[in-house]
Amino acid sequence: MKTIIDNYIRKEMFPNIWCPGCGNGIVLGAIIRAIDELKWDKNEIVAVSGIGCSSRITGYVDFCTMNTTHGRALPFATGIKMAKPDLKVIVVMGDGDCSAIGGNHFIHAARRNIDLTAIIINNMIYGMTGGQYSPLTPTGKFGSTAPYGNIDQTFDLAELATAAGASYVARGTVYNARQSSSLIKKALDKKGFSVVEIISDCPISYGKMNKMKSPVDMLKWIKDITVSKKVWEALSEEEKEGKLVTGEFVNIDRMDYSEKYKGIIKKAQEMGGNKQ
Amino acid sequence: MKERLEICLSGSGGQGLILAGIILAEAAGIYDGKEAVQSQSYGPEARGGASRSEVVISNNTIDYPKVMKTDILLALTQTACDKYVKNLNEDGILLADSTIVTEVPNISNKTYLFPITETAQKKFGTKLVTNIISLGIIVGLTKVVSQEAIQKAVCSRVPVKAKEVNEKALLLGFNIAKDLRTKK
Amino acid sequence: MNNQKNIKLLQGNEACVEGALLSGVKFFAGYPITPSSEIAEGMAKKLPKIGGKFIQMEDEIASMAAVIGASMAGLKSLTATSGPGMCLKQENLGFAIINEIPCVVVNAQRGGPSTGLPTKPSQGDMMQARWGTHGDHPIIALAPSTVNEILTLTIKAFNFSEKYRTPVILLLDEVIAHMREKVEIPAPEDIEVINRKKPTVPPEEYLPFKPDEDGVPPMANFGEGYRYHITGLVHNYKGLPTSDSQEIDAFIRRLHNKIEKSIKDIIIIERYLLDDAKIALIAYGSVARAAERTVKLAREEGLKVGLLKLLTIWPFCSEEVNKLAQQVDLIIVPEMNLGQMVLEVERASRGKCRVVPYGRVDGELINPIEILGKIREEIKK
Amino acid sequence: MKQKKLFEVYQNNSVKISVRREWCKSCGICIEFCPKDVLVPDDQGKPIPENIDACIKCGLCELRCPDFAITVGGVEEKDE
Repeated sequence: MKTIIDNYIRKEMFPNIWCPGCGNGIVLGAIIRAIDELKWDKNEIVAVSGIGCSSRITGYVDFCTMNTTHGRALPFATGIKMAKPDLKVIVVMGDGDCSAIGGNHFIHAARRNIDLTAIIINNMIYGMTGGQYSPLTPTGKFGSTAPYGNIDQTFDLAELATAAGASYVARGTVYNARQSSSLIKKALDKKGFSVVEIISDCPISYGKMNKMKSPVDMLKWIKDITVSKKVWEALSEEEKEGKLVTGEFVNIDRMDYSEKYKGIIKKAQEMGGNKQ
Repeated sequence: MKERLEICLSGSGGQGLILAGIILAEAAGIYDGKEAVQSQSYGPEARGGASRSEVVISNNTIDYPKVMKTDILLALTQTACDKYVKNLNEDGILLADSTIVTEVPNISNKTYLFPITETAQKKFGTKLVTNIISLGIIVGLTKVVSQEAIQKAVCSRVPVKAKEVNEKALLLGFNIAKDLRTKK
Repeated sequence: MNNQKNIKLLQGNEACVEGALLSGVKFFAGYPITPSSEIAEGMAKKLPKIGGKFIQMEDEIASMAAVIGASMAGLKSLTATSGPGMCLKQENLGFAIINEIPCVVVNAQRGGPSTGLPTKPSQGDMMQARWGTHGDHPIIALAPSTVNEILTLTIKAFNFSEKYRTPVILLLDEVIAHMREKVEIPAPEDIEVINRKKPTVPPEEYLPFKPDEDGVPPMANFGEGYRYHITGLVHNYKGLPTSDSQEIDAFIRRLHNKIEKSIKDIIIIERYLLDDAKIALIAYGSVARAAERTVKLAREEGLKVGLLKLLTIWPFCSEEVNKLAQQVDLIIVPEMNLGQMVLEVERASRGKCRVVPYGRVDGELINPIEILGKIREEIKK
Repeated sequence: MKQKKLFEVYQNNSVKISVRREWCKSCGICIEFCPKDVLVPDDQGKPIPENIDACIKCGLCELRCPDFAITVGGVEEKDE
């Protein structure tokens, strides 16, 4: 017996280290299925991650993989993509990784429109370090460093990416794994900076502190708090409170960074001078 | 000429002293075939702060790259003059811009005063060539580098558009030097 | 044209650019900072002319990351900064060390701590170069003292980095970074350029962190058919995280040993009038040039003073210093800090002679006269 | 060398469901969200397709399994 997944993973690394019911594995499956549909050559794929539970993803896939430092996956990936623009570079980040320590890199990667796909697994908490609140922890929810409830306002990652200039922006959930996989597929296929945020569950850190005892409870909660774009548009401002909209938000064609840099090379060489 | 000559071009940021230093070092090092080092000391501000460009010229390999005791000092501001004249060699040469430097301490027979900035403005309609006129005067007075070398260096370091005016400014400097020498 | 020498008046930072280009650099990522910005400017201008890539990143952390990424994808990569930026690069520098990713990092030293003295020189980062990133790790750091040496040591830095699969720090200071001197730019055919060892086995047999006899594993670039994992976690031969204490121990020791066993190749020093010396100066960078003049001045007074000039500062030339300590009565260590290299000299001397620091931290280059004064003062003691 | 069988295979005439018990962490997601209640937990909480005849091959169990421990269909392969 063999599944599609088996063609893309490093089997010796399984079972994975994630907690029972952790959404990271669901997202990993969604990514692999998207790649399989695109029929990409494994030798041309580079997966880059930062630090955190979700960043362990790179250890599990049989591509060229790089598990880098906390928050810095995007600049590492930028270097790889600049060096070899033909490589297909996927960046997987957690919510803290991407929006806190790596927040600056995130907006600048979007601004440059470098041809990377950023997949953010948003479980709204720092899972690996024990449930501290992140910039994406909903206001009022609890974390080990928010024992009286979180007073911070959260980022809307999709709007942030949109404002910063990403070419493709979408949001899915681990509950709607099939939709997430197709959003990821479109993002991977998109030239330019593409972003897919996947709302995910952390039953151990987030769930326990916020009265959701099991992975099943968490998935039900995710189902409850997310709505499609169509439904969202019909909601009043009050009804929108505490809800997250899913679907595709941006899908535009804009010249990516490597393509623009080709123009620089052409210009520099035409100007001649010190060729060395 | 001494084995090692130390030149200090001082004034404030924006007067083109660093470029003047580079041109002098290039004249000595590349076109006269000597050894030369140019360095600078400047503050954080791009314009207006105290600025000092140093050039060491020698027939041999240069070890210490900075000025130890100044042989030739150009002072384009009063502050620079006050500050750096203290480090001038006993037989060192001082060239000060008399438009700006009004108080010159210890005037000797090696002190030269000339309204360089004013002349630049009058003759060329711009203060920008003050540095090149100054170089012309220094070379004319001291022969620290050959006239051919400094001409080549000026041409190689200024923008093509500004070549002609800078060449003229340099020649003017040479002539000013001649006058200054005859006056002494 | 070949027999005609290509001599130019170059700024130190410009010479670094020329050296990097001669070494085959194809990628630069950086962030503006005084006094190193001219390196970024030179790279921005010249790299695209040869089909290379330049990128100005959002910060120093990102610059270091991008350089490592580009090197993994096969390009020789460079970044340049100064003290505050160097602080920010440290974490990713450690990542390059543990993953044995070649790259060159220039630190044009300025006064510190913090913003310190942006336009003035210092040698305050010598210990940071050695111990800046956390963990027990080796490092190679080179310190030129002339503009010409900046060019030649930049080439060396790339070569060491490729040969030993390690980041190499090129430690400049504001004086030499900004100073202009005559430089003879060698013809490409006249310089030795070393490139990283590639695997000779097929991808299915490749173990990315299994060393050859020299302690250095062959390196496959991303996108060449060798799929493997890179991680900042301590890893096994396959590149996968390990918690096996034997594997961990062997790995960390190998990182050190690959540098240690090649110390003869890596350490570059110059001895100046040391053969009959009774007093030795040990210096590097722009201070070494002051010290050289001091030696001449002292010799004129009949004092038997010599200079040991270090071009490689890490690994430290302990053996050479130990031998010197047995020969001379006194070693003076002039440096633009309040005692960093002198600690290494004391350690290496093992009490065989008197070791005296001479520090200056006012943002000005130490001058030969003051070192001579220090010698006179110490002789009287 | 005798290889350990990775999957436990359950099948009827129209569908085959395989469970990789060693990778399953008993999270219960596949069981809870199966639209046809095909799966029931065993004593360790791992899924057994007891009502396999009700399976409509929607594949949601497979898509939502974080551990790649359950598959509907799959490719036959000799060496494992």
